Amino acid sequence: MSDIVATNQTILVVGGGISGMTAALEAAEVGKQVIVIEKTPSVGGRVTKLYKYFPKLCFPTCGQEINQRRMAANRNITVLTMAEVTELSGEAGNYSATVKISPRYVNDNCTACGACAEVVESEFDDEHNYNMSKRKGAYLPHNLAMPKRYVIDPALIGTDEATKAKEACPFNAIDLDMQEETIELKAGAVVWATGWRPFDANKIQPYGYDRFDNVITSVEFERMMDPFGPTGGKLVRPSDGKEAKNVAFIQCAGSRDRNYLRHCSRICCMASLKQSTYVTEKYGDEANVSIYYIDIRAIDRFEDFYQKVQDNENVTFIKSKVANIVENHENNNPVLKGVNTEGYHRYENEHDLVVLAVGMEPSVAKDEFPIELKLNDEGFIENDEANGGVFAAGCSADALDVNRAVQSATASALRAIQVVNRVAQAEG
Amino acid sequence: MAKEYSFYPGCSSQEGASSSNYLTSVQSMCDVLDIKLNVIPDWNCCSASIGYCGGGELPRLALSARNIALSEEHNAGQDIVATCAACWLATKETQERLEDDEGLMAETNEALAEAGLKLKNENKIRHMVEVLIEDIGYEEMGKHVKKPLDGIKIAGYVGCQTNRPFGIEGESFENPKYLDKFIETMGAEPVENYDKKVSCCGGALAFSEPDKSQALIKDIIEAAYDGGADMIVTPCPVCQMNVEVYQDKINAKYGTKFNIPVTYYSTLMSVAYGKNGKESGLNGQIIKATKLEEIAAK
Amino acid sequence: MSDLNTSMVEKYRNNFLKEVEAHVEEGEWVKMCMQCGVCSGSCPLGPHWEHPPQELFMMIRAGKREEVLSSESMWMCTSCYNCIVRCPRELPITHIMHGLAHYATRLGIEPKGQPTRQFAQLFWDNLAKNGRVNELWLGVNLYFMNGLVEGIKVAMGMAGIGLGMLKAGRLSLKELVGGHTVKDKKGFKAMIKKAQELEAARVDK
Amino acid sequence: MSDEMKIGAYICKGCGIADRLDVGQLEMTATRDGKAAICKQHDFLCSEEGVKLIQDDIDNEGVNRVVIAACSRRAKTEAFQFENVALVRTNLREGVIWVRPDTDEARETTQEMGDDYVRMGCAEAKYAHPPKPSGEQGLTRAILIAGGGVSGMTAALEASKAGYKSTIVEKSGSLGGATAQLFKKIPTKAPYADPEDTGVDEMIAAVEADPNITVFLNATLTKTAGAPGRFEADITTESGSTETQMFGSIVQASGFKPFDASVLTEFSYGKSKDVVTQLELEALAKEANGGPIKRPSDGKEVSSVMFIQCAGQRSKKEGHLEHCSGYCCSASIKQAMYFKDQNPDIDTVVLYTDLRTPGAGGENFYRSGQKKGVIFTKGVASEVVHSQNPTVKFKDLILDEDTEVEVDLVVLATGMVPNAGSSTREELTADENEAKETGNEIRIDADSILNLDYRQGKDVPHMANGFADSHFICFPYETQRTGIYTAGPTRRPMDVQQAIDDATGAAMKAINEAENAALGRAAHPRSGDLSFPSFRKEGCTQCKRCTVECPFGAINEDEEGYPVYNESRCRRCGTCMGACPVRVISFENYSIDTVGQQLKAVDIPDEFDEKPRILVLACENDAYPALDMAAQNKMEYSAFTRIIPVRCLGSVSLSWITDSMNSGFDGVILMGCPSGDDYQCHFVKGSGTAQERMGKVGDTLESLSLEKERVQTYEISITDIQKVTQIINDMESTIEQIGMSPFKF
Repeated sequence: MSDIVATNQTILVVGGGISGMTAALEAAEVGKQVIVIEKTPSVGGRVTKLYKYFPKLCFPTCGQEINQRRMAANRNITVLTMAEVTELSGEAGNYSATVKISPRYVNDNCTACGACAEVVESEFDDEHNYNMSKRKGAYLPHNLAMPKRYVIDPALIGTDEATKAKEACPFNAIDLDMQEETIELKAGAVVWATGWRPFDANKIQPYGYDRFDNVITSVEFERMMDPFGPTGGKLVRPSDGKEAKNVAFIQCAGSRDRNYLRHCSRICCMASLKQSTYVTEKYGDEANVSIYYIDIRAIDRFEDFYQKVQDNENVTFIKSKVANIVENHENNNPVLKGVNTEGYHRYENEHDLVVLAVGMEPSVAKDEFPIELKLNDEGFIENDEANGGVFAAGCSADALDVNRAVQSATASALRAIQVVNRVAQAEG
Repeated sequence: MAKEYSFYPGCSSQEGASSSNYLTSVQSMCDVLDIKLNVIPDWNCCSASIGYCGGGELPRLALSARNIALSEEHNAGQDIVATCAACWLATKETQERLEDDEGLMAETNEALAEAGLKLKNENKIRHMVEVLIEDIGYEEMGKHVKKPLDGIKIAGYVGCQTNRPFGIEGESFENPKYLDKFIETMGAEPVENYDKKVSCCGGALAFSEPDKSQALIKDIIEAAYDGGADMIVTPCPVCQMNVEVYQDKINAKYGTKFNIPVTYYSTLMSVAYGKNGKESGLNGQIIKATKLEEIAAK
Repeated sequence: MSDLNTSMVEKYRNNFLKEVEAHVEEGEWVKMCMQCGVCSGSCPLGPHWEHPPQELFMMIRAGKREEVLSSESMWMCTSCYNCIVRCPRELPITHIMHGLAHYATRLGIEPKGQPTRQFAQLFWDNLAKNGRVNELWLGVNLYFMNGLVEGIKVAMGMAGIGLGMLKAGRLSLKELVGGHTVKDKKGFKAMIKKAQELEAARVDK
Repeated sequence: MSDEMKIGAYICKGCGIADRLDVGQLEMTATRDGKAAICKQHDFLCSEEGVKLIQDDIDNEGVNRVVIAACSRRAKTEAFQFENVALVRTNLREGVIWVRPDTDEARETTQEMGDDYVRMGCAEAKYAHPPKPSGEQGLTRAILIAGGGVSGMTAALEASKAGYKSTIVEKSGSLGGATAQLFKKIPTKAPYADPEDTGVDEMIAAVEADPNITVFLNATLTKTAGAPGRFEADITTESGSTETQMFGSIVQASGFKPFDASVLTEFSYGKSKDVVTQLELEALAKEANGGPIKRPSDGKEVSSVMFIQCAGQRSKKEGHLEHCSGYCCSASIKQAMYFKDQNPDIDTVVLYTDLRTPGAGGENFYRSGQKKGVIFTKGVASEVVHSQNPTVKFKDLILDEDTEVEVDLVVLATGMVPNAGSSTREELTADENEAKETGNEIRIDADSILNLDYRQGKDVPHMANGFADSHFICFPYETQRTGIYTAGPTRRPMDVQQAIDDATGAAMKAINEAENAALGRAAHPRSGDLSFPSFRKEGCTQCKRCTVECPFGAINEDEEGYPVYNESRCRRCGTCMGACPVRVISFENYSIDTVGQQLKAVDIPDEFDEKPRILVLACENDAYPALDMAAQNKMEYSAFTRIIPVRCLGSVSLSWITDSMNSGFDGVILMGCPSGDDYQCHFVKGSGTAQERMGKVGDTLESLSLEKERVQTYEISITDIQKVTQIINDMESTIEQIGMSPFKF
């Protein structure tokens, strides 16, 4: 890794999700040197875990394929995976970053032939499926992973299996002695694109995510649709594998709530509308979807999509924040209690499965940034001069949908370019 | 050295009052745990959550303010501890409200001045359960167990006001676990996933709206039976009374055959700590806690 | 209509929300409700509320003064605090319900025969007398609040419970005479009186 | 390329290839059938050593056509990058050994697959040329900005900060656009509690002081010709004088038009002066300037006001807008604050059905409005009755009752109508293309913004609800006109702050395109591609199919009706190539021959060998990756399959289908992206166009007396990993049923 060249005309992109990738590509394609720091073993971030995008219902991997092709073809971009910025200091035009790189135990020789995985038996929770399924200890994070290189789970190190994996590799790609590395990088500007994480549904106690099998989160539900996901593309409920036809979506699960996230996470209404189509598509007339909401926030052309879902007789909208969920002990059905406030109707509705439309919180907690940044109360980075040459992209800047995140990232690329162009000019 | 607290017993724990047996067991428990309770001299009623018809905001705040002021005067520097949920809640709420509102604080002090008191509002207001968890700790609580409550299955009924809106630090409003941990620590078995753990028993409305409240109480008892409970344990005097005393009425009305003892956590602890039935307040049971009596008699 | 009520109607004419903000405990929170209904769904006596909290808030905003203040709904509050902890907007709903009930009482337009209203008043009167609650008298008064005949019936119905409590030492006939009291009754009463005066000066003007 | 063609074929033995295939045999195939001048094997071709082996041959042996017979073209792309050669990837790993069982009986057919792919690779190499820029591209870094509102000014200022010059062409007499009409704007910074100054004056001052920015006021674009890197714009001012300037790229920030509220007769708009739109209220607020706002009818200070949200929006009624303008909820909160901040006793009610204030700032602002005493009522207004004071009749949805309220002033939250110029809605069907030629097309008549001198219309094509948006979630700036990026409310309804962010991004895209066009590099999605289409004029029949079907309007026509390719307007999809009936259009490394010769290179066994051949033409963006991923998951498919990736299904020439039939293929499968309203084709309508064309294949098959089942077209998404293998295997069964093709020689 010592061969990475970084100067104060380099743009450091922290986070390799769709926002980071976009910012990196825009800058690199106009000739800027870009280094992308990605925490996980592959780029793509949250969108790789989405099955479809709203409102087009197209597939995120489709755009990822294009972006990854652009990245692979661009020599101005260096991607460091399993890497984190631990320290960042300096000012616009002159930053230095300390980057910690965790060992992947697999080097560039890897051809992704899969020979290592064939000999490894141990299984671990699969992060790509929000731990709903298992993956092997030698694994490719997902079908479209970039870099297309296997990873050896650190838990395997020191075991016989690790040795077996190493021996199985014909290309000497497995290096069990790989160590954590810390490197220093210079940069002129930083694009902060660490994105979001789903709000911890365990905290929403009235809904019993921690107590009831058939209460799941929207991000988990999304994984179920993937034919390569934890249920092989089946919409079934966790308690007994029964088809989930009567599905409730609870909006603002963790959002717009002083107990959890005060902000509106923007995407959840549309995500549930989208996911309602998963149910109606799978089960047709047998589908029975209820969406419990406070306000349906389907702005601009998303409204068209909302109208379309509203027109479906099998989807019901209930203006209500569900008060709490109890479980019917006999069939493990979640029972939702509350009041439809449009005209005051009390309900106790039983469903096969409940999907919590969990909110979006910044991946990096307020006090965990390696450099002082101007944040709003919600923990998103403000666009403020006080932040010098650090620019937020995507969901580091606000709760955004993919389209707006990419817009934001494109803007942040220009802001970073402005800084490094100034440096270039000053240095002649 | 004994841990000292300024103690606010509250009306229901007075001699001959509805939860006098609670106080008995608390005293036995504290005795074992080396907790010294210094009663606030001349404390008054907090008006619980039902004084609001006749009492306006300020008069009600003045009630608790007087208790806090007396504590500050006589038990200076000591945390105020209450065993009754309503007492704890009303006092703590008063403290918060007065902290947030300078106008109310000034008016309250004006009223207190009539009784020759002044409020500084600086002491912590705590529930006995908090003292046990935070100052004593489960480990220490467990060390003193002489007669583990083997073979008793208990539904930990937390109820409302010990749980909301303040609750116990680190516990959730919907599924607090501390009471179950108490039960376990004393060697008994808690009912897992007790559905009605934090449901309302009707509180004061058990008096004014008996039918509506008894319907709630019925569910609480039923869920305990469903969980296989031999008895119910609670940290709240109102919960204890409501759940225990109306069982006959409920049986008459719903055809149920409820006869489940309802005790306090302190009753369990006192018995487990080797105190006898009387010291543990077992004679205060209307529905006898026979399993505890057997152990206490051993 | 009580004088106080008349004067409040005059003063606020069409703006009940402002009246509530000015005179009801925690009333300034009413405007913050976003009509999610989690309070209404969380109430243990929910089905017995003609107008659940969130609807009362909307009614206040819509100026439905009489309907709100004379409603039995807020007297259904058991003070379980479920609504408060679940409210996404931090509204102290329990207190607002108490506040509305108290304000209605103050104006003299509360539902008079409402049992909880009766009991709550008895409770206050009981504690205000000696500084501590006399459970026996509270019970006796409660049973007889609807008159002697009705009272005897209720008391007979509750006799078993009373007896049980007596036997368990949790009800004392000593309370009939004397009973528990604060020592500084004079100071206590002066304090309450002062608090009432201060509040009246603020609320009733 | 005039240099002598020299093919070097390199066969990788790694990843099990050598275990499963007879590599010696492959080498022989490459040299004997493929005419590779050099053929080498390597154990680990993507290693430094393997790559060096190839590079050495390029440097020392004059190899200029490189065939890498190893893994998929989607694997190890970083390793196999060579300058100045035509590169072909022959897919032995994902394409052969990973989709076939490792059994003795499968060995023969698997080897045949490998041999065929080697032949195909060499054939492709033979006809491919290393792409290089045409030399027609220009380098103009200046950016043309249409519109001098906040979006346009932001684009100019942000570009300037990066060192780029720009020219703003503003139709009106002043900068500032709609924002200049606002009293305040929705807050943009924590705590998002109060309206903020618009900052528009400061922005105008900054623009005026910036030497990188030229401003034309009272000016329009009367003609925009050329292509990215060399746009030529005629800027005509009110006086009639025209100036022509060169630009590298364009930002269209033409904003919005206020919704015409006069259709809202039920709300007495036009009848009552005290029923105003949000924009009209801004004028009243500006006039009041922090003092009491007076109503228009009698100048009375407003003491009560009701905001009716979604007025004429979210509605399918005639003349209404179907979309939600997104910003109006926040705008009403802001405007209610104009009243509340001045006098808290003023009654302000916002009547809404869904309060839409997304994001961190939005919810804070909503709460702040409530805190200030703005009342929010969930309800639907049915009527505003006009008398001395307007009375709003509405249904309160919470209290479930019909009610009414008399107020001093009613504000209608009407939405944004995009100002996106004229549009010709392009239809996908060939029939409608014909209709177009007869002048029967569907037009939105409006003054053009850009007056593009393009074959396919004067402005950027409109998308949903008339906005000049991108259709792609992941690529929000990709309009259907290369090098022209829309920003602000012309693209999507948005507030001031969003427009600022949006315009910054659009400036980035404009800079990116100006720089890349100059280098001859393609824009999205084949970013960086240096190949471009050219045509053999001698063979061209001037049929105009290419100019009509180009999804990006890249191709113009000269006076004689010959196509004029504008290299940097081209996205390199090849739809023109697929459209051309006389096969005269080609790219250096992608042509009728590079594909046609591949399918001809496939060895077709005798009819009685019972080894059918299935040709799959797979879109490289979605279907091919799906096939790859199927292989990655070791999902098997028929050994008789020969797959050729295509840039887009739109580039598929019918001649490839007839050629494959003629050469004895038993079945052909075309895999393209889903088309229709929610199309997923990266080239907009390539797949749709191809499907139309394939509709006519039936006739061809009939004339050859072949069953129509032999050619099938599928819409494949990148996630259809299981489906692709199923389709292939189904074709094998179909062939089993209908029998082998008789065209085997």
